[in-house]
Amino acid sequence: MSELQQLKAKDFKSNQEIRWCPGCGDYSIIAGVQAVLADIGVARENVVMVSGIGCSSRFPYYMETYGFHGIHGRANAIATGVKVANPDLQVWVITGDGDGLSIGGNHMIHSLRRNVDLKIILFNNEIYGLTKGQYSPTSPQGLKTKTSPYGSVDAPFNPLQLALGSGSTFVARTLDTQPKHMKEVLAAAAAHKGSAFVEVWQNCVIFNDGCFKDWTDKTTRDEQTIMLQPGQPMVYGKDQDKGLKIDGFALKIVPAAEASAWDPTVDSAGPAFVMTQLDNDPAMPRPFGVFRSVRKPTLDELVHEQIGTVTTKRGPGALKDLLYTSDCWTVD
Amino acid sequence: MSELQQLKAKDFKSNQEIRWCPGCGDYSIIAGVQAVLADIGVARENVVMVSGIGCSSRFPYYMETYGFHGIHGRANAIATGVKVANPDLQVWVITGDGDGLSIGGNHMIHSLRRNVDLKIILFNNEIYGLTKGQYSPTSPQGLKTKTSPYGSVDAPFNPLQLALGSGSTFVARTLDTQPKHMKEVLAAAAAHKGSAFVEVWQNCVIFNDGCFKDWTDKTTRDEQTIMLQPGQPMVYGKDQDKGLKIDGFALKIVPAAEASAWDPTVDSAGPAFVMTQLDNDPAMPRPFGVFRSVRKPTLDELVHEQIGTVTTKRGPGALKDLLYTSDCWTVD
Amino acid sequence: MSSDTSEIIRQDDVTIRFAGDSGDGMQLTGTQFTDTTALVGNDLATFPDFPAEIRAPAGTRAGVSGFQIHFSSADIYTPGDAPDVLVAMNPAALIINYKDLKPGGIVLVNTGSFTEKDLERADCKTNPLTDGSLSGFRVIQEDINQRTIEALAGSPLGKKDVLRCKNFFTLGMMYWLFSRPIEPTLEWLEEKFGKKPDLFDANTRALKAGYNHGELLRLFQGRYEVPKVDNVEPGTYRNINGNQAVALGLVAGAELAGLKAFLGSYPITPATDILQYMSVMKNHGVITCQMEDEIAGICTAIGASFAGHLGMTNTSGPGLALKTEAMGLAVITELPLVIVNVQRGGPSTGLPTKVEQADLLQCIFGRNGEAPIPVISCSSPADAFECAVEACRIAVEYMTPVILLSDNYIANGAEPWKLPAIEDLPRFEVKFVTDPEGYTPYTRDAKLARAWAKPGTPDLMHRIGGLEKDARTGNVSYDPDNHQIMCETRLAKVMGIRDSIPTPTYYGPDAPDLLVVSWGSTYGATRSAVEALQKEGRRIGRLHMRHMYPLPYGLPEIFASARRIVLPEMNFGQLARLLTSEYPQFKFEQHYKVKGKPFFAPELKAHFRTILEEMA
Amino acid sequence: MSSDTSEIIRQDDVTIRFAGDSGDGMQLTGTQFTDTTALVGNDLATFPDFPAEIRAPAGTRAGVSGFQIHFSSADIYTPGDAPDVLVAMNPAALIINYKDLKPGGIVLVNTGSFTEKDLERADCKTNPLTDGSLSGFRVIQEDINQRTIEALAGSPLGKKDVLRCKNFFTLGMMYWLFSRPIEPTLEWLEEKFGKKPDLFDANTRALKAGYNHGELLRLFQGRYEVPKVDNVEPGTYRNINGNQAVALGLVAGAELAGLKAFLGSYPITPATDILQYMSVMKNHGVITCQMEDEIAGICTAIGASFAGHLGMTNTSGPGLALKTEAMGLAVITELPLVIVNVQRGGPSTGLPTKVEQADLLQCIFGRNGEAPIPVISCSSPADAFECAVEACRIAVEYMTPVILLSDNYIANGAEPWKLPAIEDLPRFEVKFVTDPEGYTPYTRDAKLARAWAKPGTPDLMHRIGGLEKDARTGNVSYDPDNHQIMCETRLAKVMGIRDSIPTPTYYGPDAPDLLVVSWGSTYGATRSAVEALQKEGRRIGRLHMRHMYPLPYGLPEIFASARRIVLPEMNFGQLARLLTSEYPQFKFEQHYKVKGKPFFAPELKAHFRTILEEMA
Ligand SMILES: Cc1ncc(C[n+]2csc(CCOP(=O)(O)OP(=O)(O)O)c2C)c(N)n1
Ligand SMILES: Cc1ncc(C[n+]2csc(CCOP(=O)(O)OP(=O)(O)O)c2C)c(N)n1
Ligand code: SF4
Ligand code: SF4
Ligand SMILES: [Mg+2]
Ligand SMILES: [Mg+2]
Repeated sequence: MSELQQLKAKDFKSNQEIRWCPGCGDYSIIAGVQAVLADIGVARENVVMVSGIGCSSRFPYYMETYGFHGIHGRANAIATGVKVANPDLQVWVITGDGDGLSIGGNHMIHSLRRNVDLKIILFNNEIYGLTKGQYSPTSPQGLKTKTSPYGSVDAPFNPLQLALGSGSTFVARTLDTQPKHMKEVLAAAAAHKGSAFVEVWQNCVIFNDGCFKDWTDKTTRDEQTIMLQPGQPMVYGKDQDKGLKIDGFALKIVPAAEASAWDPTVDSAGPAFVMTQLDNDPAMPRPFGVFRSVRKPTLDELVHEQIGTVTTKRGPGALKDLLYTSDCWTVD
Repeated sequence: MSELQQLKAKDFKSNQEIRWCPGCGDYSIIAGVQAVLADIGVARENVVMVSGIGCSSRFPYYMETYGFHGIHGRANAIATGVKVANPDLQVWVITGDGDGLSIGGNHMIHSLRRNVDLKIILFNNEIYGLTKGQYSPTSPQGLKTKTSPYGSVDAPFNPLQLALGSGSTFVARTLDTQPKHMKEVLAAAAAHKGSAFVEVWQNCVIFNDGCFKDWTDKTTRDEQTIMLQPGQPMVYGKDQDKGLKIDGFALKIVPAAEASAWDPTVDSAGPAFVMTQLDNDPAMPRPFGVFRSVRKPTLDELVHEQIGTVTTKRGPGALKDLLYTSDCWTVD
Repeated sequence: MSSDTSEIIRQDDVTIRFAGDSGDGMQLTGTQFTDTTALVGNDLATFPDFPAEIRAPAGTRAGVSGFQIHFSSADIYTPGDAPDVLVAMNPAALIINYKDLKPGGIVLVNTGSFTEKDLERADCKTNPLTDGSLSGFRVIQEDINQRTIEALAGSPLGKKDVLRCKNFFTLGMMYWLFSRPIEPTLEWLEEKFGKKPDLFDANTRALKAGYNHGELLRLFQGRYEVPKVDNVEPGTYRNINGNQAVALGLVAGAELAGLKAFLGSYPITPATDILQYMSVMKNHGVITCQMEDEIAGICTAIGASFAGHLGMTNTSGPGLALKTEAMGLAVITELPLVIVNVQRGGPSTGLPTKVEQADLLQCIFGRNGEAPIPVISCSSPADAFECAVEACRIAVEYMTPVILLSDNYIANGAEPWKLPAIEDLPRFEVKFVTDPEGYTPYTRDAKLARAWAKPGTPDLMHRIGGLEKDARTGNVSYDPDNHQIMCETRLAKVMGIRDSIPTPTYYGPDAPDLLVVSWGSTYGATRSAVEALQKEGRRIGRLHMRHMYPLPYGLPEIFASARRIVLPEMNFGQLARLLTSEYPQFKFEQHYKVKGKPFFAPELKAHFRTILEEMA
Repeated sequence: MSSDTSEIIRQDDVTIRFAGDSGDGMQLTGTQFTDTTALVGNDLATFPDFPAEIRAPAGTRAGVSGFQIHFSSADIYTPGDAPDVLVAMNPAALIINYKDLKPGGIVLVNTGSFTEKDLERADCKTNPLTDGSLSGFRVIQEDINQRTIEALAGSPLGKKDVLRCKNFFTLGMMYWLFSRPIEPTLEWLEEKFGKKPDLFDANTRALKAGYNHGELLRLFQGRYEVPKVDNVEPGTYRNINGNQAVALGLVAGAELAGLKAFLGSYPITPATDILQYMSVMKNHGVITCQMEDEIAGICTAIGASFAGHLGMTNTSGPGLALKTEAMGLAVITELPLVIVNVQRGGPSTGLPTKVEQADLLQCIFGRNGEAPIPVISCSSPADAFECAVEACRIAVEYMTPVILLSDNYIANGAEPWKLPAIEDLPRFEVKFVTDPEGYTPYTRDAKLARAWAKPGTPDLMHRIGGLEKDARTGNVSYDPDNHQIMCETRLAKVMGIRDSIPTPTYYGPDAPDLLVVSWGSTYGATRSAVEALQKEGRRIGRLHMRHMYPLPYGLPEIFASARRIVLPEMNFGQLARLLTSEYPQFKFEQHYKVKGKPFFAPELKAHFRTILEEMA
């Protein structure tokens, strides 16, 4: 029934009061997800939100869907169980840079390589929010935090590179300050069949305020960022006058007209990985959008396909067959 | 004292009888490591071998060095502790595809991103040997093993891609069947300051015999593999007549004369990552050798540098200063 | 077969140990002997003794693989203590095993593998065949290698393959010696090698030759007959080991609950087989996920239970340790989950291929916060099936994780199992909530089990998780009183399981001098020892525990009847500690063995006898 | 300050609770009041009551932050029970806290934050100031917002920043009310805002204005004086909370062992501060590694110990669960390691910011195999220093991992700590092996501690790890007898620690009617309750446990002297169970509270009195 009526974003709000700090980037992300769910018209009862622990991981409580607030770092594993058990559910993983990349890094990379059909949103605020401000695996080297009073000595992950290195079939990045872009990216993730890894730059106003400001500030962002559009030339700048061109194993800045087109659907993850290298170069714009999107069989499909094949071949098993095998003997 | 005399490979053999199956690829790897250690002239007492659990992880017992046979998957973390505590030690991590990429995947990627100065040898036999033959995170999809009687449904990792995606500063690959190449690669790893990730293709004669035979068979290997040499053109083939050329974000086969040169020392990990994409293409040769080698500050350096800086600035701390601070008051 | 004129020696109870190099096929020989022995109607129990995990160099002591079978014309409960017969295929096998033999026992030695080099590989300074080591045993020396080569003269197989058949030659000899038919093995060979006639032919010839060799050459002083058990309960039987039984029980349990089984796992000795067995059962709708580690194993299982399957996970000690945090999550989310722990020697990696039962207190108390989980322990391979079903029952009836304890000895030991009639199995069908009326996630039934609504059900959307929840609304709650109520309720629910479990049966005289309490795989040796003493007229009784937590009702009454109580355990007295903490009015004496080996009936008997004599 | 004519009310014991929105600066207000109170020579104890981890919307009940201080002219042991004074900066703070007040207590309300909107944010249907909620209390209403604005008239600060100073205005009022000097805070302001004159000026003016306001406006019926404690032990003191004390104790412990401290950690509430404090101590050579998870935290610490440092790791319940497997590794490799567990409410994520002491049995028994680890528990912030040093001592003297238990209440509570003289601290310098003569990794000393040789030492190359090792050679060993010997030795070593620890002191009359046994943070409330009853002449005594495992000698003698024994615990009786299992001859009565809140002295007193009266 509920599938028939057209749901609105607000129908995906639970009755729980949201407990994020005023101004937290998380608000914009939840709004984006609610809007996208309404847009794609999925029934609320078929959506499961699975999270770990962190500010971001409180997300499921605020959603009028099924929800599982797990333990720290284990959201991907729990979600894998949900999805493989019941592939009819649409399963989202909500995680943070600490939850999903620090303690949960292993489940993250394994669920990506297995291509479990999960929509994974990584709230990257480059800090541990919930525990009140320690550096995370995405914090830049040198960041002073409560546990790095003289500056962090850890080199950070680039989440996109890690996802690509894990074999992820869908890799994207967006920002909390750009709701429209975020919705586009989330919609693409929802439409992707397979693991969809979406990094969202999210501002923590309390413990790491402004860490992304070079790329979010209205005054600078157009020159500092580039929004990749599938099949479109890679152009950017306030006047869309600049572009990127493939140059050997690298990219260079060219006038817009000479820009190469961006294709996230090529089988090789090489181009996407080269694209993420821009992050290391202050002279280059930061790319956002869909870096990679290729269709491969998902774990949940393969598991059930195999069950189907074996069952067709051997016939559905009855408990009796399992116990009473050819090795039995009878005593009268 | 022992530093003065020139040690031989056999001086690195402990008195313990080796317990690997006859024909196991592990024998050739331990021989390679012992030879390299003798060559580089490191004192035995300054070498620490840390491993997890697996056939490969028994390695430390057979080495006349300090050794720590850890628990499953945790070798990188234990080794990080050893190295950060005492940077004067040369610390090797010995691990398997199960130990280092399955249960130990998280410590692996984190030690690589932190650039801890560890020499990591991943014995990749695409199987769990010690537990007698289950598929591993590097087993190809479809492989029938004890736990995948109808074929594995898991898509595997490419270990090199994972290492590059983690930000590893040194990434290389070699084979148990090519002792000379292996020694070159291990020597380069030993010389690298920072995390050195070396994947070694290792044949498990019992549970996954011949899984690499297309690339190890004397008859086919020259056409199926390419040995990357830093600064040299990428040529291969029995007659060294073929080569690889950079073509946009990809590589194509060309006559040897047109081959591009290979440079593992560029800052961008993009080229190395593109190079690993050859593994997905049956028409292309498999690359071996050093994919990436760049110098970045190591975690152990940074930790001790910071301790040094703060100590210089504040003066070496005495216990008394720590307790008797300015907040104290005295009652007489 | 050929008619036989050897003297027949009737014996009611025999233990044979087959021992050879890992490559000698001793496990197969043992299994064939077992299957045939089952068919002739003996009771039996077997236990393989694998070498340590890694294959050792051929011929070395570390490479010895053994298989012990105990069979009898009466009911038996262990794979036997000191063997009557040792088959030793090489010097290493001989050296490692001969000391276990019964005085006067038979040693059959394959002299074909006693060259200088063989002795050296086995690290023998002198030849045990000639240095007096074997005095006191009846040694039968035979060049089995040579006999096999002779028997297979003309076979198209190469020499190496011919020699591979020596285990069937040996099996033939043993069949003759113990008056077993060779036909079942012939059938098996046909099935196995039907499509490889050369191999079929060679092994068949080796088997028959061995049999005839026994008969013709009079190597043995006579031939044994172990009559079948005559009062066997009628029914259908099959040999089963503990891991198989657990796998079957879990799948049966899920089916009896009306659910699909989902196993989230990670390989670890000696628990891996359960995953292996279950991964074959795809046509039963069983989902197995081999995950990246034990944490992911249990977490996928929790996710699957949330989605409405019956989540399960299996492991051994170190893996259980890793699951600790997630077990707490299963407790607080009150989802059904079966956690199988096949114990091995610890601490840490310890002795991975050996037996121990030192994880009991970890299972009961090893979690942060007040996180009660029921614990069940199985006592033998056949019992493991029932225990697994029981674990599933408790999990779904009480919406709780359940730990099922097994150990390496049960896991790899085998015995005949009387199959239950499918229709006799208990049913405990789950009814998912579908009606939104009055639903909250913590609506409870009479057993205090919370309501289970699964994703996909309209209008029952809800959120659960690791933070404490309000008892009424199910929302996150930091309320102090609510927390205490929830903790008390979770405990009361688990304690309530006592209403659904029986008091264990006491076997023995009223008011015994000595009561022996056993649990897990100490069952067999304890029962044998106690029954033997009972036959001697001793006032000794026994009690075997299946439900370890919560403890069943009725125990104090039983304990009170005994003058002394002793607990044999393969740990430093963990059950003794638990019972003391619950029933401090009784004195529980611990008797431990932490050697990676099971208790043997004679050593227990001796110990109990000493106690009884002290009391006399 | 201005001369003062108010009536002076002498009171020996006062508890104040400051409560406001998270943004109102109540923690700072409380800390300033505390520091000044320490300087005037009262004994004191404090406890902050943070809101749940995430910042809640301003003005809501979930956003209320509290700070309680208890100060006295006599020795005190808890941050107080029912407050005498409540400072409530907004409706939410009032609503949440007023019920805890003592009957007749003072409520100081900032009416400036009681607009309609404020009431709505706090979810108040009616105004608690007018709806009768506060009858029975002495309510003082003051528009502190307005008073602050007035006081700061002319300040260059914006209105928002001006209003930020209202906590200093409030602090001034409280200083007046309790006759404290404002100078220490003025000094602090100077230090803190010396370089920001506007802020310094504003806060100084607010503070003084508040003080004068108290005096001039006679809002209060009189002014209190809490005389200083006159028999304070001479010495140097400082206020310290439990996490600080642990951090200091660990660093001191490493130094006393002659080693460098290495902390491998992962943030988790309420243990994170220890990592934070230690990460500042770089110039003491302390290495802190914030790792990717708890497992890596402990594993780096194990690696560091192998390399010759003193490895340490700190966490809370869920993190401890994750360290379980690696703790077993530390046991079998016999390396020194200190594991700090700051307990919080469980199970699972539970109540992360609340107190509980339900990890005791997990710490003692929660590992696979026989894996004994000594467990020490600290009783108060000041005690935590000594306990941390003691943990280091045991770790290096016995070559063993040690668990140090703290809890959220100790971690965040603060009290004055009499600093030890550095030269009085115990020294337990480690001597590394350097002589290869006769060395094996399992050479043991009289305490059964194994020889510690560190990498880098010539000719002592050796291998250790998780597999069982031969007691003599240190090589991997599957030998059954060796395993039992090693298990027994590891246990005997840990049990041997009893030779180095004292029997806890019994305080009370001989042969008491009631003996109260406390552990951990139940110390303060128990002591207060028992002493109060003793003053009433009751035959009640108490015993506080620091060493939880192994248990010290001498306990049965003490237990035997009492008619009844009761154990207040913030769990379902874990120590009671442990003691019962060790000393079944005594009856240990549990008295539990599992509400995420500490015991209060009055509730314990009431409970003990009931027992005593039952017995009369
Ligand atoms: C096992 C365990 N370890 C540690 C913690 C403490 N903890 C909770 S959230 C968190 C980090 C959260 O960071 P992130 O995932 O980036 O989320 P954010 O709060 O920034 O959204 C930590 C360390 C925990 N709850 N459980
Ligand atoms: C916590 C834990 N889980 C599982 C195991 C069992 N186990 C031991 S080694 C191993 C896999 C080894 O595979 P790999 O690392 O590839 O080593 P290989 O034997 O192939 O050299 C497993 C699953 C264990 N010892 N500990
Ligand atoms: S602490 Fe940071 S991430 Fe957490 S809710 Fe507040 S602003 Fe958001
Ligand atoms: S099982 Fe395989 S990997 Fe292990 S020792 Fe044997 S051949 Fe080597
Ligand atoms: Mg974060
Ligand atoms: Mg492997």
